[in-house]
Amino acid sequence: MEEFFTSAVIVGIFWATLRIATPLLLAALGELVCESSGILNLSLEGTMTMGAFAGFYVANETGSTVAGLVAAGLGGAFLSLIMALMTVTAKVNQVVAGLALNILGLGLAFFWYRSIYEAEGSIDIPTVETMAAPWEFFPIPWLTILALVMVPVVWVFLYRTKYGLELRSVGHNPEACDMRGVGIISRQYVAVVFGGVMAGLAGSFLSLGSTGLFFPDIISGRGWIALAIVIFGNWRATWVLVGSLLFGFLEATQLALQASDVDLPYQLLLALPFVLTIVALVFNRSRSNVPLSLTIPYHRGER
Amino acid sequence: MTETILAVDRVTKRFPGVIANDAVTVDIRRGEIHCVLGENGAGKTTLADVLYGVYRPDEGTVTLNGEPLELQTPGDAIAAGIGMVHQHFELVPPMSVVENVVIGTSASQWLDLSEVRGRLNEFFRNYDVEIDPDAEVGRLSVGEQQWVEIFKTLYFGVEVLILDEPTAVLTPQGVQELFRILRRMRDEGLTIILITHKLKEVMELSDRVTVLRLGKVVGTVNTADVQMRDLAQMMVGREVLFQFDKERSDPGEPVLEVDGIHLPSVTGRGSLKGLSLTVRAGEVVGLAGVSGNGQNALFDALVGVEKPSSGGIRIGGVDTAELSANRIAQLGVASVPADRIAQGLLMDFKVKENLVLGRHRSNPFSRGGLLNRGAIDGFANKSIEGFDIRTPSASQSTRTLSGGNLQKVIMARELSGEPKLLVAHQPTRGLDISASEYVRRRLLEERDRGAAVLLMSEDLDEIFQLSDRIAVIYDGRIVSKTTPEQADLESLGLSMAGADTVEAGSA
Amino acid sequence: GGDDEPAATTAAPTTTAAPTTTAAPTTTAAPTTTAAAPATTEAEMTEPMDEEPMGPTELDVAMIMLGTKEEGWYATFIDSVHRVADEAPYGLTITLEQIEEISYADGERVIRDLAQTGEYEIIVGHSTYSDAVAAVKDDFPDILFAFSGSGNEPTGGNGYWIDVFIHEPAYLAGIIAGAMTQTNHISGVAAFPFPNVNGPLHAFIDGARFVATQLGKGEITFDVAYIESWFDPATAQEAAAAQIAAGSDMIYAERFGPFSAIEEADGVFGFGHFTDQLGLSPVVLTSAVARWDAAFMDLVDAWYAYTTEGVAYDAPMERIVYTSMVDGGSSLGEISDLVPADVQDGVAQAEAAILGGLLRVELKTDPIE
Amino acid sequence: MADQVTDRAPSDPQPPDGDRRRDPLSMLFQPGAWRIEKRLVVRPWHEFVTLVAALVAAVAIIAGLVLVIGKSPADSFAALYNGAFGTRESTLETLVQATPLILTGLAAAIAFRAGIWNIGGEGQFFAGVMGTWFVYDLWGGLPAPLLFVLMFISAAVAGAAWASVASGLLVRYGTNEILTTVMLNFVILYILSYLLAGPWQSPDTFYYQTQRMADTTYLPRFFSVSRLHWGFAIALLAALVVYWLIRRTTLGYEIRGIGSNVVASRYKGIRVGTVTLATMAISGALAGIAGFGELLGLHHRVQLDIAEGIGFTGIIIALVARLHPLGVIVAAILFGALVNGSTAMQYETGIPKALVFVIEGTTLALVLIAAIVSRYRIRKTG
Ligand SMILES: Nc1ncnc2c1ncn2[C@@H]1O[C@H](COP(=O)(O)OP(=O)(O)OP(=O)(O)O)[C@@H](O)[C@H]1O
Ligand SMILES: Nc1ncnc2c1ncn2[C@@H]1O[C@H](COP(=O)(O)OP(=O)(O)OP(=O)(O)O)[C@@H](O)[C@H]1O
Ligand SMILES: [Mg+2]
Ligand SMILES: [Mg+2]
Repeated sequence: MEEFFTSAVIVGIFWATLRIATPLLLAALGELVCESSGILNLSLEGTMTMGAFAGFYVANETGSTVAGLVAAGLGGAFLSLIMALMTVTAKVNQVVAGLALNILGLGLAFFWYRSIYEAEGSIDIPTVETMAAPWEFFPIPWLTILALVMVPVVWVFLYRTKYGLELRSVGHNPEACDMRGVGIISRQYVAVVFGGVMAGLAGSFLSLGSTGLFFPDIISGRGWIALAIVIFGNWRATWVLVGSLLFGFLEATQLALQASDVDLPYQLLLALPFVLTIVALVFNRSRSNVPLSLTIPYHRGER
Repeated sequence: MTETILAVDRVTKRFPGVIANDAVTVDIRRGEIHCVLGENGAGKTTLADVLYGVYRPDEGTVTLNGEPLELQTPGDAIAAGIGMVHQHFELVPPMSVVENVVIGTSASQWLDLSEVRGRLNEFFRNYDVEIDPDAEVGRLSVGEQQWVEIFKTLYFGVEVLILDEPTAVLTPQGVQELFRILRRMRDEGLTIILITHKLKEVMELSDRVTVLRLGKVVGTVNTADVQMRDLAQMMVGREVLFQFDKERSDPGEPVLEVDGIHLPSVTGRGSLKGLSLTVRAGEVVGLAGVSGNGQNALFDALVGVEKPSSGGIRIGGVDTAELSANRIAQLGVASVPADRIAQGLLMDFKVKENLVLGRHRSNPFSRGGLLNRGAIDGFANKSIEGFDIRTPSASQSTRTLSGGNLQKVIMARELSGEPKLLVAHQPTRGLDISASEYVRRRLLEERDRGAAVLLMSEDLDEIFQLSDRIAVIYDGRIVSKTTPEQADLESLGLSMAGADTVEAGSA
Repeated sequence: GGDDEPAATTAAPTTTAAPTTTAAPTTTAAPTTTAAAPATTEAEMTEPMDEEPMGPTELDVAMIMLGTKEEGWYATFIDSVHRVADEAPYGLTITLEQIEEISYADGERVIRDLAQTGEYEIIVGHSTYSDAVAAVKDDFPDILFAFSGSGNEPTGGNGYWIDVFIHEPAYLAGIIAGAMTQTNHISGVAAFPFPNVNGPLHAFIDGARFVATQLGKGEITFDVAYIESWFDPATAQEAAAAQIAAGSDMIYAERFGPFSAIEEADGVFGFGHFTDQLGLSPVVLTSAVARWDAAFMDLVDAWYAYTTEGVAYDAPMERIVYTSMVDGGSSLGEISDLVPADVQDGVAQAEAAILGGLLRVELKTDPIE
Repeated sequence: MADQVTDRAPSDPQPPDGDRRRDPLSMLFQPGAWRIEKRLVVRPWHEFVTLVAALVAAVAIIAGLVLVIGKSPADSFAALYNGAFGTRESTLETLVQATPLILTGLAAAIAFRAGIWNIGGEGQFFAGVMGTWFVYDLWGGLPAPLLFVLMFISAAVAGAAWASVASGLLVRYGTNEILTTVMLNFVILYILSYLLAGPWQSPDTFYYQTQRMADTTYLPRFFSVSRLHWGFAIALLAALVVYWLIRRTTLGYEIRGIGSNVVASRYKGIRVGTVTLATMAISGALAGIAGFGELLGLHHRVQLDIAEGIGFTGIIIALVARLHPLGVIVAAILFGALVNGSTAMQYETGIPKALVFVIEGTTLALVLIAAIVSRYRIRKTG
C-alpha cells in the first residue's frame, strides 16, 4: 500500500489524468458551446469516431500529425453539419437526431476505414506515429496543451465577445434575438459545427494522440462521458475543466490501484468515476446555467 | 407635419384559419403619435409584426419615406430605422440589463459593457428611472422589464417606434411617465405607433387613431374629432357600458385570514414581509399594487405552492399554511393565475381535459384511478355552453384557442366548484372590453353568491369597479386600506409607489 | 445397365461364372462408392495408379467476430487459415468470409442466416457463440460449426470446440523479461481474468521468476491490469502507463495498446500476444504467438471425411486443444535485436528443452492476485 | 436586401441573418414568391408522401455507397428485403428483433411524455436481466408458473428500482436526469461484470456468464421454425397497457400534464415529484421486462453483451413514433426489419458490416427529417 504513494506513481497519475482528460475536455468544451446556442448534440460518440478515423487516415497517408488533426476537425465538422441540418434547419428533435447520427458516424468511419484498409490477418494492421510531446518537462501529447488552452479561449469567446453573448442569448431566448436582428440559424450552425470540430479533435487524440491505431469502437463511451461533464460543469468552461480532470483523475487512480498491490474488485474501481460524478453533481447545489431553450426548436412567428 | 413617413397599402396577412390583416391601409405621418386600436385578435400585433419584418405580407406593400420596404427580418427593420417594443417581452432573463441592451447592437466584436452601461445610466437618469444596469433581467419586476424593453429599442436610435400594449404593466404614474417621455420623443421628431385597446390612453396621448376590427380597418380619425364612446363603438361594433351598477355588498364571516406571513423571494417571484389581510364572505377585496411587490408570492402562498416561512393563513377556519395545493383546493379555494398560459393551462391538452384540471382525481371525473370520460365530456359541454367558450369542440386542442377563450376555460373550471374563496390575479389582463366585461361580471356573481373574492390587479379602473374594499400592497406588505368611495387615483397611485409607508393595521 | 441387372440375377443359377465374375467388381465396388461420384469408380478401374483429385474441390469458411479482424485473436486465426489454405489440403481451394462486429446477442440469428445461405461448409466463431451453435447446429447437419476459446460448453455433434494454449512461448518471453528487468517489477495488461488470459500471464511471470532466481536477481513483483474489454487500446495504454509509473519495466501486452505508452518511457519493453507483433513497435522484444493451423486442419479433416466418406460428425465433448509448441498450438515470435545474445541463447535452450519434452511449463488459469 | 446591409450603420458590420434565406435547406425552397408555412393540420397522406420521398432518398444514397464498393445495388436491396420480410422465417425473425425494442421504446415514450429524459433504458434493461436471474438463482426449483411470475415481477421491480435512483435524485436534489441515467448505464454494467466474475459466474465456464438456465424456464415459442417467443406477446400487451394508462387513467393524465406544463400542473395540485417517481418507475419496469424477455426468450444465460444499444434504439423508436405507444410497435418492427435486412445484405452480397450502420443511420436521419417536413407546405404568395 505505501508503495502506492511513491512519487513515481503520483507523477504517473498526474500525467495520466491529463491524458485521459484531454479527449473529454476537448469534446466537452465543444459541446458546451453547442449547447449554449440551444442545441443538444448527443452524437458526440459518432462525431468523435469520425474525427478519430479522419485524423488517422490522413496522418497515415501523409505521415503528418498536423494534417491528421485538420482532417479530424473536418471529419467532426462533417457529421455535426448533418446534425445542424437536421436540428437547426429541419428542426428534428435533437435527442433522436443525435442518437441517429451516433449510428451514422460510427458507420461512416468504419465503412470508410474498411474500404481503405482491407486488413488480412495480422499482416497489415495500419498504424501511425503517435503525437509527440511538446517539451521535455511535459511528457504527453501536445494536443493536451491545445485542450487546456481552449478553456480560456472558449470562456473568453462566450463571455467576452459580442458573438459569444449573442450565441448564449440564442440559447436562452431565440425569439428575443430574432427580434433584435441577431441571426439565430447562423449562430446555431457555428456553434454546432464548432462542437463537431472539437469532438473530431477529441476523437483524434485517441487515434493519433495515444494509440496510433484506429478501430470502430475506439471511443467506447467517452462521448457520453463528455456530455455528462458538460452538465456536471453546469455549462461553465471552468467547471467543465474541473469535471474532465476529476474524471481523468479517478480513472487514472483506479488504473494505478490495479497496478499496485492494493486489492479491490476492479469492476468497482472502474465504476468509481461514474458514481463519484453523480455524487459530485448532487452536492453541486449552485443555480443551474442550463440554456433555457436547450432542445426547443425556434420557428419565427409561430406559437 | 402632414408628410407621410410610413405608408401601409392593402396589406393582407393570413394565418392558418384566420385572416389576421385584411387589406389594411394606413398612413403614418412623420412625428405623430398614431394609436392602433382594436380588440384582441383584431390584428394589431400582426400589423406591427409586418411593419417590423417578423411576417412578410401575403399581399400589399409597405413604403418608408416613399421607398418600398422589403423586410426579410426584424434586423432589416432595425436597419431601416424601425424599432418595436413587443406585447410579450423579448428579453433574455438570465442576463443583465446591459447585456440585454447589447444583444444585436454592440459595434465592436469585443464586448465593451462599460460604454453601454454609461449610455444606459444616462438614459435612466435622463428619464429618471431607477434600474441597476447590471441587475439580472429575470429578477426585475414586470414594470422594470417594460422599461428595459423600451430602452433596448431606443438604443438603436430608431426613427419609427412601435409599442404594442406597453401600459399593461405600469402604475398610473408609470403610465403618465411613459406618456411624458413619448410626447417628448415625438417633439424630438420620433414617429410613434402605439398599439392598445385602452380608450383612455388613446384619447389622452394620440394625434390620430386607426381602429381595426377582425383584421379590417374600420377607419382612421383625428383623436381631437372623436369621443371615447365613438371609438369604443368602432372597435367593438356595438354600444359599450363603462360603469357596473353593482349593489352594496353585505360581508359575512371572514373566509380568508392572512396573519403576518413572511415568504423569502423564490425565483424572482417577489417576497412577503409580514403581510396581513382579511377577506370576508360576500365581498370583493381589491389588492392594488405595482407588479413585483409580492402579489405573485401572495398568490403562491394562498394556493399552496409556496410555504410561508412564518405567519399564518386560515381559510374557512382551517390553517392552510402547511397544506398541499390540492388539499387547499379541496377546501373550496379557486384561483385565476396572472399568466393563464404558463400557470393555468396545459396547452397540449384538449379543452375538456383542461376544464377538469385539478379536479381530475375527484368524483365524478375519476373513479378508482380511471378517468370517467362520460362525466368529463358532459361537464365540458356544459361549461362550454355556460361560459360561451368559442371552440369547435370540447376535444379541440387548447393551443388553438384565443386568449379570451383561454381565460374563459379557466373561469369555467375554477367557478364550477362554487368556491368559498376566489383568488383572481390579473383576471382580465390582455383581454378586450367584451371579454373583460364578461369576466368582471362573473366575479361579481361569485361575490353575490357569497364567495369571498380577492382581486389582485394592476388595472385601477378594474379595482375601483369591482372592489368593496381596497388594499394596497407595496414591498410585500399592505401599506394602506381604503374603499372605492373614499379613495382617489392620485393618493392610491402614491401609496402604490410606496409614498406612504405607514403600516396599516389588519383589517 | 439397369435393364440387364434382373437378367444377370436370373442368369446366375443357370449360366457359369463368366457373367458373375465381370459383375463382381462392380457389385463389390457399389456399396463403398455410393457416396462418391460415379467418376470415382471409373477412375479406380481405368487408371488405379495416379489419383485424380476426388470429391469436393472447394471449401468455403465463414468466420464471425465480436469485434474487428484487427484484434489479435481473430488476426492469428485468419493467419492460420491462410497458411492452411496455401497448402491446399485434399487439393481444396479454401476461401474465408469474414463477418465483423456480431454481438453475442446477434450470434444465433447471424449463424443461422449464414447456414441458410448454403454457401458455407464450415462456420467458425469465438466460443462466445457456443450457445448459438448449440441452438443452430442440428438444423444444418451438413455444416460443420466450430468455436474457439476457453469459454463455453461443448455441444458435440457437428459443433466443434477448438482451442490453443500459448503459455509456453509466454514462459519464454518471461525469461527475457526476467533477465532484462532492471526494476524487478514486471506487469501484464489484460482483458478479463479468463483462463486463456491468465495462462500466459502466469507462465510469463514463472519464466521471469525462474531466470531471476538463476541470476540471483531476487524477488520479482508482478501485477496485472484487467481493462474489462476485449479491445480498448486507449485504456490498455493508460493501464500500462500506470504500471510503468509504479516501477514496472517489462509489460506483457495481452491486449492492444500498451506499446505506445511503453514507447514514451525509456528502459521499458513490451511483449506481444497472439500475433507476432515485433513489427508493431520498436519496444517489442518478442511475442507469444497462437497457431490455429493444426486445430483448423482437424476441422477440415472432419468435414472432408464427412463429405467424402460420410463419416458422421462427432465432436468430442471437450475442447480439441493444442496445448504446446510441440503439437504446434503456439510458437515464440521473432526476437528483437535489443535482447542480448546470452539471453537469446538462454531462451533458445529453454525452447529446445520444451520442444524436447525436458521442460514442462505448468499451466495455471486462476486469476492473478 | 444587399443595399439594406450597406444601409446599416458601419458601426455594426453584422448583417442581420436570422432569416430563412441564409439557411441552406430553406434556400432551396425560396425561389421568389414561394413561401414555407406550417400546416394547421397534417393529414396522413402528407406524412406518407414525405416518408416515401425520404425512403427513396435513402435508397439512392445507399445504392451509391454499394456501388462505391463495387457491389450490385439490385442484389443488395433484394437481400435487404428478403432478410426483413422475404420469407416467413425472416419475417418472424424481424419480430424477434422488434420485441425488446417495443418495450424499451415504450419505456422511453412514457418518460418523455412526462418530460423526463430517461436515457437509461440500457441500464434498466440490464437491471431487469439481473432481477430475473436473481430470482432464478434463489428459487430456480419452484414450479414453472410461480417461478415465471416471480421472475417477471423481479425484473420489473429491478428495472424500476434502477430508474428510481435517477428519479429519486431528480426529485430530491433536482439532479439532471440525463446525466444520472447516462452514468447509471455504465455503473450497472460494472456491477453486473462483478457479479458475473464472482458470485454468479457459471462454475463450468470461465466467461463472465451465468450457467445456462433450465429449459423449463424458456419462454414458449410461437412457431417451431422461429425464435419468436412469448416476449413478443408481452411487448404487444405492454403497448396496449401503456396506451390505456396514458389515455384513460388519472395517473396517465398527470403524466401528460407535467410533460405539458409542470408549473401549471403544480398550481393545480398535481404532485409533480410523486408523478415523476411513478413515471420513471413504470419506464424502468418496461425496460426491465425487456430484459426478462430477452433472457428467457433467447439467451437463457446472463452475459455482459446480451444486449447492444437496445435502450438507445428504444429512444429513437419512441421519438420516431412521436411517443405514441401503438406507433412504437410499428417503428420497432420497421427498425427490426432494417437491422435484419441489412445484416442479411451483409453476407448475401458481401458488403462490410460497416455499411449496415451507415444504412441504419442514413435511413433514420432521412425519416426523421421527413416527419418534420410533412408539417410544412410551400405556398405561392403575392
Ligand atoms: N402566429 C400565429 N399563428 C396563427 N394565428 C395567429 C398568429 N398570430 C396571430 N394569429 C391570429 O391572427 C389574429 C390577429 O392576431 P393579433 O395578435 O394580431 O391580434 P391583436 O390585435 O394583437 O390581439 P391582442 O389584443 O390579443 O394582442 C388573431 O386571430 C390571432 O389568433
Ligand atoms: N397557433 C395558432 N395556430 C392557428 N390558429 C391560431 C393559433 N393561435 C390562434 N389561432 C386562431 O386565432 C384565433 C384568435 O386567437 P388570439 O390568441 O388572438 O385570441 P384573440 O383574437 O385575442 O381572441 P380573444 O379576444 O378571445 O382573446 C383563435 O381562435 C384561433 O382560431
Ligand atoms: Mg389575444
Ligand atoms: Mg397583440
